[in-house]
Amino acid sequence: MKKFVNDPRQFVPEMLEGIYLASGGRLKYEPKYNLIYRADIPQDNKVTIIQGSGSGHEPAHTMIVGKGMLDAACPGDVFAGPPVEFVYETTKLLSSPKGVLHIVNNYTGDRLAFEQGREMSEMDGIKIETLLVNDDVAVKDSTWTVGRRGVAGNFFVIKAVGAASENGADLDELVRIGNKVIANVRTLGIALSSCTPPVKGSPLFEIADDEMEVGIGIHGEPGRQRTKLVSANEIVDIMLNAILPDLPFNSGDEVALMLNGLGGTPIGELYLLYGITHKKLEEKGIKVFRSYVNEYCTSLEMAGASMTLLKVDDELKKLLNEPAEVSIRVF
Amino acid sequence: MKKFVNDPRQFVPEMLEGIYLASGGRLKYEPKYNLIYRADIPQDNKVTIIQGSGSGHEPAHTMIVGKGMLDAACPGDVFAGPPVEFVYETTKLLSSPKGVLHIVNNYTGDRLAFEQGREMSEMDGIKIETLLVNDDVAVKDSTWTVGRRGVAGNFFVIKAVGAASENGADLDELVRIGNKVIANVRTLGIALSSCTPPVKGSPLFEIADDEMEVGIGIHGEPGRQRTKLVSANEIVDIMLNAILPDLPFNSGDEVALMLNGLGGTPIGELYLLYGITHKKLEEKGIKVFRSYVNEYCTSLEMAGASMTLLKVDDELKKLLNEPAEVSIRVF
Amino acid sequence: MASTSIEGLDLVVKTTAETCVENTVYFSELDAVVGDGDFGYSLRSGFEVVISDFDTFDRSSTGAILKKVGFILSGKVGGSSGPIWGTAFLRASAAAGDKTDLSHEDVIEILRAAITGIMQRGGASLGEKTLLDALVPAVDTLEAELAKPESAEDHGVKAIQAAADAATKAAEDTKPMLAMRGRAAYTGERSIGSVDAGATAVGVILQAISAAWREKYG
Amino acid sequence: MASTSIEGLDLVVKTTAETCVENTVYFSELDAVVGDGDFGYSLRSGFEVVISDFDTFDRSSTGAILKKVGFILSGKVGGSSGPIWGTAFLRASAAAGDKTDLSHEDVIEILRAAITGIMQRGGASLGEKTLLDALVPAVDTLEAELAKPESAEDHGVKAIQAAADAATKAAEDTKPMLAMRGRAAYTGERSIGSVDAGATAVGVILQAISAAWREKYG
Ligand SMILES: Nc1ncnc2c1ncn2[C@@H]1O[C@H](COP(=O)(O)OP(=O)(O)O)[C@@H](O)[C@H]1O
Ligand SMILES: Nc1ncnc2c1ncn2[C@@H]1O[C@H](COP(=O)(O)OP(=O)(O)O)[C@@H](O)[C@H]1O
Ligand SMILES: [Mg+2]
Ligand SMILES: [Mg+2]
Ligand SMILES: [Mg+2]
Ligand SMILES: [Mg+2]
Repeated sequence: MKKFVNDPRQFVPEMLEGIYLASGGRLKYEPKYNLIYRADIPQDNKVTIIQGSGSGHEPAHTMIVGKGMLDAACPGDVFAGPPVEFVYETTKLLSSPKGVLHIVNNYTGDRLAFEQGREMSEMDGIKIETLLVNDDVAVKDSTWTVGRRGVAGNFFVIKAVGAASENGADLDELVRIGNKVIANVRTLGIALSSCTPPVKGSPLFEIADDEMEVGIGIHGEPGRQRTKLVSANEIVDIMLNAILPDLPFNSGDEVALMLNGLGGTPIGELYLLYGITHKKLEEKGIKVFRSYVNEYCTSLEMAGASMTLLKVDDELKKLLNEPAEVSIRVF
Repeated sequence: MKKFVNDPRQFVPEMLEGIYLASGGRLKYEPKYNLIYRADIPQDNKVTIIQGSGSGHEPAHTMIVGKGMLDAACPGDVFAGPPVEFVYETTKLLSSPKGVLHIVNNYTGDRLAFEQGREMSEMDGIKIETLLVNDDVAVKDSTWTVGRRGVAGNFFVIKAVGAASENGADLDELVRIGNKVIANVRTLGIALSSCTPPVKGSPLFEIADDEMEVGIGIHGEPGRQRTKLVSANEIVDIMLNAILPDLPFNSGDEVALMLNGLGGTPIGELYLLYGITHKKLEEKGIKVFRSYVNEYCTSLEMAGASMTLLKVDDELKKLLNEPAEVSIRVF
Repeated sequence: MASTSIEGLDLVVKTTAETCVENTVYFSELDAVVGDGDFGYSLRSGFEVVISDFDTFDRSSTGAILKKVGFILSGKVGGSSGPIWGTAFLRASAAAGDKTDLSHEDVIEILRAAITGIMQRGGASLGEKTLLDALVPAVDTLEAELAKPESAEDHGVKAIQAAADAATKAAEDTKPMLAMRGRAAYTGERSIGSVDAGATAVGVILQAISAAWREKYG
Repeated sequence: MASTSIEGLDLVVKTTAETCVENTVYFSELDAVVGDGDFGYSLRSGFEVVISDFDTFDRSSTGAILKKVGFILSGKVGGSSGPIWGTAFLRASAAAGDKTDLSHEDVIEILRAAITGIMQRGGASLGEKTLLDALVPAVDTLEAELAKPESAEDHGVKAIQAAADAATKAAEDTKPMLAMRGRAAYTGERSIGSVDAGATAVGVILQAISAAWREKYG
């Protein structure tokens, strides 16, 4: 295992402490619940926006806590939803009179923890609503008894409701906006390599030197199929062919386009994929309104990339253009 | 080779085209010279700041072109300084009456190209100054006949002179500020894995599963020594023991602290290293003024990290706090 | 097994906890085949606290012990397993109440309450490739075996072994099933051909309980 | 080799270019040992343009041909090699001027001009583990051999072979040297024990030129 790590079981707490220390006072940290939250939260006139999910997807979700984004994140261990206790205690500690919004990626573990945590919090009189993110088009509908997975599209849900909530939107309004994003966002991921959870110490799956996994899950769950590694042009075609008909995205649409790195792929390759995709979309009459090329939702050090398209209208365009501040420093 | 790539020899041009297309009009692109530059440059009342260097270090240098940072980057191929022609044509195209600043990382190839390019440009009457970045403490002084390498500390040089130049500083003032940063910045890198230049198609060097390379160069050049992979705590000690005595950094100093990923290491591990470092510096009475945890200067998909410390005074603190805008979108 | 005492429940809880901790890697590897490989690590986070805090538990009733375990698992275990296993123990606790001795019928009622809790919490039915596919046949077998007159004579040793064997076999039978729940469900057809991690764990745990039970009461 | 004609220079330039393109991977692998592995790829970027544009070159003088090569290498080759090789050809061009036939003395003067250019551009001296450590002994040998009367008879075939052999041997002799220039210099002591990439390339190129020369003039 080629990682910077001390005791692997302390990986998440030590990472969270680093996030806290690097924030220069902008964040607070409650180790008991893996809880990272804005130092200026809760605010009486703002809905509190909380996400849990597993760790190992950084910068999601602990590193996108900040003004205009999440107010708090209480992740579980690497690739495991948080225990119910984290959800309940976080909700209680940060609840606002305007209510609390739980943004949950659609995995059984996350859902169950947030359902139970919500029930317990509501018994304390806290007003709560839940958004279920499920943007992954990877697997065929017929077998999705549990619904689709939530992956990188989660970023756009957070960005939109985060911006709206800074502007004073109430809980119902945030649910409406969040669900509009969820209804219009689609993602497909492709892995070139596996990844190694620190506690496990060995790769989650094996993949040959000339293979790729199409439709990979962000926890290493297998996807649509294992195929030979093909050229970047062909990979973009595979992604677009999976994503475009799914909504569908049509000529005349405007989109936000995200090329997200899964952790081990350098940003140069993401820009290469971006350029190819941008041109192919233009050929199809789909206009890129705003572009996102970086790591947003990773799977530890997995080499690979996901493509996310969000169909935007005037309301979403305005929200995406709003400023936001998170503790990851670029400058 | 596990990469998103078409023809490997087109890797750099295709990446640059993606950067251009993703910029939403903020950047221009001249494929003949691998040239990415601000759409609003040259400006008569601003010194033009240019860097060349090799590709494969993204986001350095092409992705940090923007207001308050670089005005232009004309990189060579992966890990190769640009041909003289790129330097000369870029300088000519973007020269301003206030002059041109070349920021050169101290490698023979980069230096020779910029020296010759400067000579040629000066014959055209362009006013030029050069900064030589050399922050890497990896190798023992006695063997540095060519001086130290320029690595991630380059970011701070660009940030400081970029901010000053937006505020109207003239060429001499930028040289003074840049050299102050260079005099106060120190870096050490550690690699856990090798990396594969697209055209080469195979890893630059071999490294065993339980080994690390201390003092790695950002082009895979060997460093101080090859040792067994140790814990994150011990790695931070190795880095601090190399960096602190070199300037030296002393109790009472204030620093900007950067934990930079080399490409394949996920940001969660960087924050883990950051937290450990922050606490150890505090114990030594060294105060972190501002923290930077992300990828700033990579070596393709190499797993590893570098630590950079910049000793700051009031002038540098002010410049680091100035805003900047680059085309890599986070929000 | 004329009645299940606090002592017997202690044995069951401790054996369950120790078996889960010992099989951390094995359970995770099972989960890694088509799931995400966290199953064993998640269980360990809770059950190692059960072990370390065991001597401080309120032992005034069977319900009190089960409640404490349910709280720990809900609090410490992430992933699907926290809510599922936590709910199972909490429902079992409610069914056990303040009883200190349990009849055969009590034991079955408690186990059925746990199963109902799992089904309500996770929404799964039989045949969807979850731990229910091992747990339900095991409890069915236990009920049938305990109803036999001879089970009164051997403290339930044979009945528990039969239940464990039923779980082991049923876990094996999850192989051809299509996963419909949890992260494994996303693999669709590819989940066919490997056993469910949760069902296998139930078999392993019951075999360990059976061995410990025979050791003590056989 | 009584005089070196345009035709002879064409042969030298073409052979140099083709040898560099053919050895792209080999030269890069040599550079990867203690350098950064780009040497062969960098040279290829320039020399493949030399090959493709060769027929369009101004052939009115030896200086014109060398100038064109120098421009292409300066324009297209990145890394240290672009300025070094570009400067070498440009200085050679200046020394050759508008001559169309070159005496032995001219050839040596041109090569010495190239060497001086490399030294001025890159600041290296002999013994610092660079291509100079192969190029200088080769030119020394060539000068000595061409001075012998018999060299007039075989068109310099033997002299060129001797120069190539001197380069090959000298390249091998860079092994124990400590690299003081280029990226390899950063490896300090670890650069000892492997040959310099640039010096080895000079040997390989001169051997190829010698073979081509013998083929044509031998
Ligand atoms: N909805 C459910 N109901 C009952 N059991 C489930 C459900 N989902 C998953 N399981 C069981 O949990 C096991 C996986 O647990 P775990 O790895 O903790 O969950 P996750 O899928 O969140 O990673 C599966 O092997 C299965 O037996
Ligand atoms: N300053 C110098 N003067 C002469 N030759 C040099 C110098 N630096 C490097 N070289 C030669 O160039 C070769 C490496 O070229 P290249 O890989 O293009 O340079 P870089 O070190 O920039 O990657 C070395 O093997 C050496 O022979
Ligand atoms: Mg999980
Ligand atoms: Mg180089
Ligand atoms: Mg799992
Ligand atoms: Mg090199």
